[in-house]
Amino acid sequence: MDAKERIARRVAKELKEGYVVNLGIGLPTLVPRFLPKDVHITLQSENGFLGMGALEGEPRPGEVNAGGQPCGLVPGAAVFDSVTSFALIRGGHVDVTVLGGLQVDEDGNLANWMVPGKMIPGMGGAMDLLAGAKKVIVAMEHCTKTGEPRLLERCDLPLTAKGRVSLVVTELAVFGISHGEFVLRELAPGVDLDTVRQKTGARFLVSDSLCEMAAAL
Amino acid sequence: MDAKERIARRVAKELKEGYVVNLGIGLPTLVPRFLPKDVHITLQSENGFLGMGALEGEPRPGEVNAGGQPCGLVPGAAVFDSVTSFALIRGGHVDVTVLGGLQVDEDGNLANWMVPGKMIPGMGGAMDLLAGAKKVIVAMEHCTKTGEPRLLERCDLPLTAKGRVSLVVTELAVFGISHGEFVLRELAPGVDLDTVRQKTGARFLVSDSLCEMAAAL
Amino acid sequence: MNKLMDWDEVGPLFRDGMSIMVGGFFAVGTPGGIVSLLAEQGTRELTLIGNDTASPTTGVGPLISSGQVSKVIVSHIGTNPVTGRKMMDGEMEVELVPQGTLAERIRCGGSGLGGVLTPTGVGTVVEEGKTKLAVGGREYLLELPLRADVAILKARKADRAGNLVYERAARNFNPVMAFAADLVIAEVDELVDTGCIDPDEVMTPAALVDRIVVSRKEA
Amino acid sequence: MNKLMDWDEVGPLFRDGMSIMVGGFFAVGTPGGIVSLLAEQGTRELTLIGNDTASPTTGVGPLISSGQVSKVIVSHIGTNPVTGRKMMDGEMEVELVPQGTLAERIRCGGSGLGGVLTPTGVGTVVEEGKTKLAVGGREYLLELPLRADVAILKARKADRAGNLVYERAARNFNPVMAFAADLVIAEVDELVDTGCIDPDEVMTPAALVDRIVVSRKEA
Repeated sequence: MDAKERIARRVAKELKEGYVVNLGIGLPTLVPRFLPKDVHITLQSENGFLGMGALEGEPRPGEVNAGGQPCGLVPGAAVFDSVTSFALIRGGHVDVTVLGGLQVDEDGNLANWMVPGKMIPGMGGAMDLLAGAKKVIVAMEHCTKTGEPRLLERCDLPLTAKGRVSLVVTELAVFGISHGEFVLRELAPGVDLDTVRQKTGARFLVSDSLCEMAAAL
Repeated sequence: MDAKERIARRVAKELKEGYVVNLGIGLPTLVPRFLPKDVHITLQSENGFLGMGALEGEPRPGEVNAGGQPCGLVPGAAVFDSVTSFALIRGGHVDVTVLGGLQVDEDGNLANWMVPGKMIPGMGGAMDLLAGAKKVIVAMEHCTKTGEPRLLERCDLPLTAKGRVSLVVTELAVFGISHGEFVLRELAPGVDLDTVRQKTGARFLVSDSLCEMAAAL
Repeated sequence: MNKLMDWDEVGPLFRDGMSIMVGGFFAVGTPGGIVSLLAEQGTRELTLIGNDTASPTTGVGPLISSGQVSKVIVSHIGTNPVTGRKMMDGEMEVELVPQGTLAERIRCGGSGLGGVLTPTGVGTVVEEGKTKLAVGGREYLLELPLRADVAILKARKADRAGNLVYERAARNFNPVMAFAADLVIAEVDELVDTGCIDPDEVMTPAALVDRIVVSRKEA
Repeated sequence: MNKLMDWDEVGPLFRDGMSIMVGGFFAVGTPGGIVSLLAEQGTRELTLIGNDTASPTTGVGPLISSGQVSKVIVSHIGTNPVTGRKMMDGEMEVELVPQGTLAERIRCGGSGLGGVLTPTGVGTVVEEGKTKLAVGGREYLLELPLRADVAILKARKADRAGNLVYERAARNFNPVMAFAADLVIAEVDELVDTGCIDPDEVMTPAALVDRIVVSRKEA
């Protein structure tokens, strides 16, 4: 199981029956394939619909996800304009959003939309999702490609939102965030506390109920 | 021709080909019947549609005007919710609104939504129409039932909006309003200037091009 | 997740003192069955939010006539003399809000916005107690969000998932209210299977609707 | 009032220096025919307002590649490296706006509102230079209206009156832009007679649409 799959499998366990969920581009889009069969969620796509499904057969006009890729619509889907899409997002009608991250800090701040002088893709809908979703989960690899920690005392990249992240899932561990502190809740199989300490750029509490990282399926 | 018909016939001349028009309850609803055959306007109804027409045949579910009376929808009509209805109204997408009035003053203020201690029907959509329509025409009888003037230096009833009225049509005369002054533009047939002076509670300028009050048809 | 209810499940969802948004414009688009049930079970001290108070016997009127309502937030009461009398007598509080402002306030409440700037009501009693801001040389009032404990909607058709379709001017305030309440209940004329409404024709997405009840056929 | 145009009438509606709202999300829902025409006739110094800049060869991308655009106001440029390069080189101004805020700003511009209070962007660079207000214990940014000289929309179907129907996620920013420009032009795949679209299914009312042009069939 590679890092991304481990993360996606763990995030899947956070999604409960009936949830409305918005998944960011990239890693988060892997999550639905690891949902138990008895858990039915509704995927919101910020380009304007609820009820995104897998593409079946030929692509149909206008049936694309927020990354511009062809997708399907499930029975019971509903289409709307961008104003309505973000009324849903900002208004707390999305139960969970799962987003990738560049950095997360102990105050629940997330940076994921630009690297000054290097990469400025724009925030798209991410700032609204962070501001409005009931629960924000960040799903990301624990360190950068060059081994720098992504969990920090203080993000140094420009923020996407302040204080909105409540759960961080990496291939090594699961952290909650509360009252300005990371709380280590789960360790991936075969990963020890020291490894996580070494790869994390902030101090963290260890939960009384620390356990092995759960995985769907 | 009674007072209301005279007023309605005169107002009809203000409505031009292609205009989107919202008519207040009462007298203003008489206006469309006096439109020339070659003038096509679209009636906006604030309860949620464009393209109101006369009732033909049996009433149909949901096809009612803003007064709750059954009406028809013309070919090309469009239905929407209250938010959209008032986006159209407030956003300047209604070319003309014709409203009844209790009092109008020389600053273009209109009072037509309550008489303290006596009648408080509420403003409904009137305040939005006044704020947003491109042109506001007040269509009302020149005096109250007890003979009090309705055109005043200063309204003493609570205002519906400030400085938004640009034309007042009564059974006696037509006044423009500009730069804080009433300007008499037309006199109804058989009505003299002294009569209008006597029944008007504000001084007014007389237009260089004062003429007989026009009437459609 | 079964959203479909029998009528005997509806009553227990309401408690004295609740704030209730009610769709409709002079009773057109008002869920008459739910209003009747509230009148029957006598739920009291309600705050009603909607366009108007219809007439003493239509729309939300019966709840006002029976004294079950302690406050209304509406744009118009002129068609219901009972509302006016109760307001004058101090038996019921009436907050009058311009219709477009009412729509925007509910929209803010349902879409996570902290308020909007509207020109409506500037220079009138509506501006009393409100923040006034100038933008681009024009004055605006800051109008604040409005939410309710429950929204009761009327739709022509629903699928079992809860997607709603309204008919003609019965749409009015229903779609925006679906965003702005903790519990959203739709009374519908017709129930169809999920998948039977084209996604482009849905007017209120299922995700906003918590419970559905099918209107009783008129005898 | 005939709103229907031939393609040779479209070009003269545009002038150098105009601000243009363009419907679409990564080119889905963008009026490709009008964009191509603008590229051909070389109208310059344009300000484009839309969700994104698609790719160098899709959506509004060709106008950026050809240097006809002096400013874009968008939520996302990551899929078009030319946009990023021109921004870095100072050849083109890029104003990045959160997607929901962009929708609300256009909505304000089209519906007579002076601004909205949104929580989006609080505590980020987005708040720079903006008024911050606290409502009910939460901080919001005051975001201001956005309008354009022209809006160019893409619809699946129009009637001759100008009522529009969009298909699936090609709807996106098109309906709100129809409110917010002095001139609104719709490029449509199919034209039907007035009266052939059910009033309940209209997504953009005809009153908002000034001109219609039918998409050229792909060869």
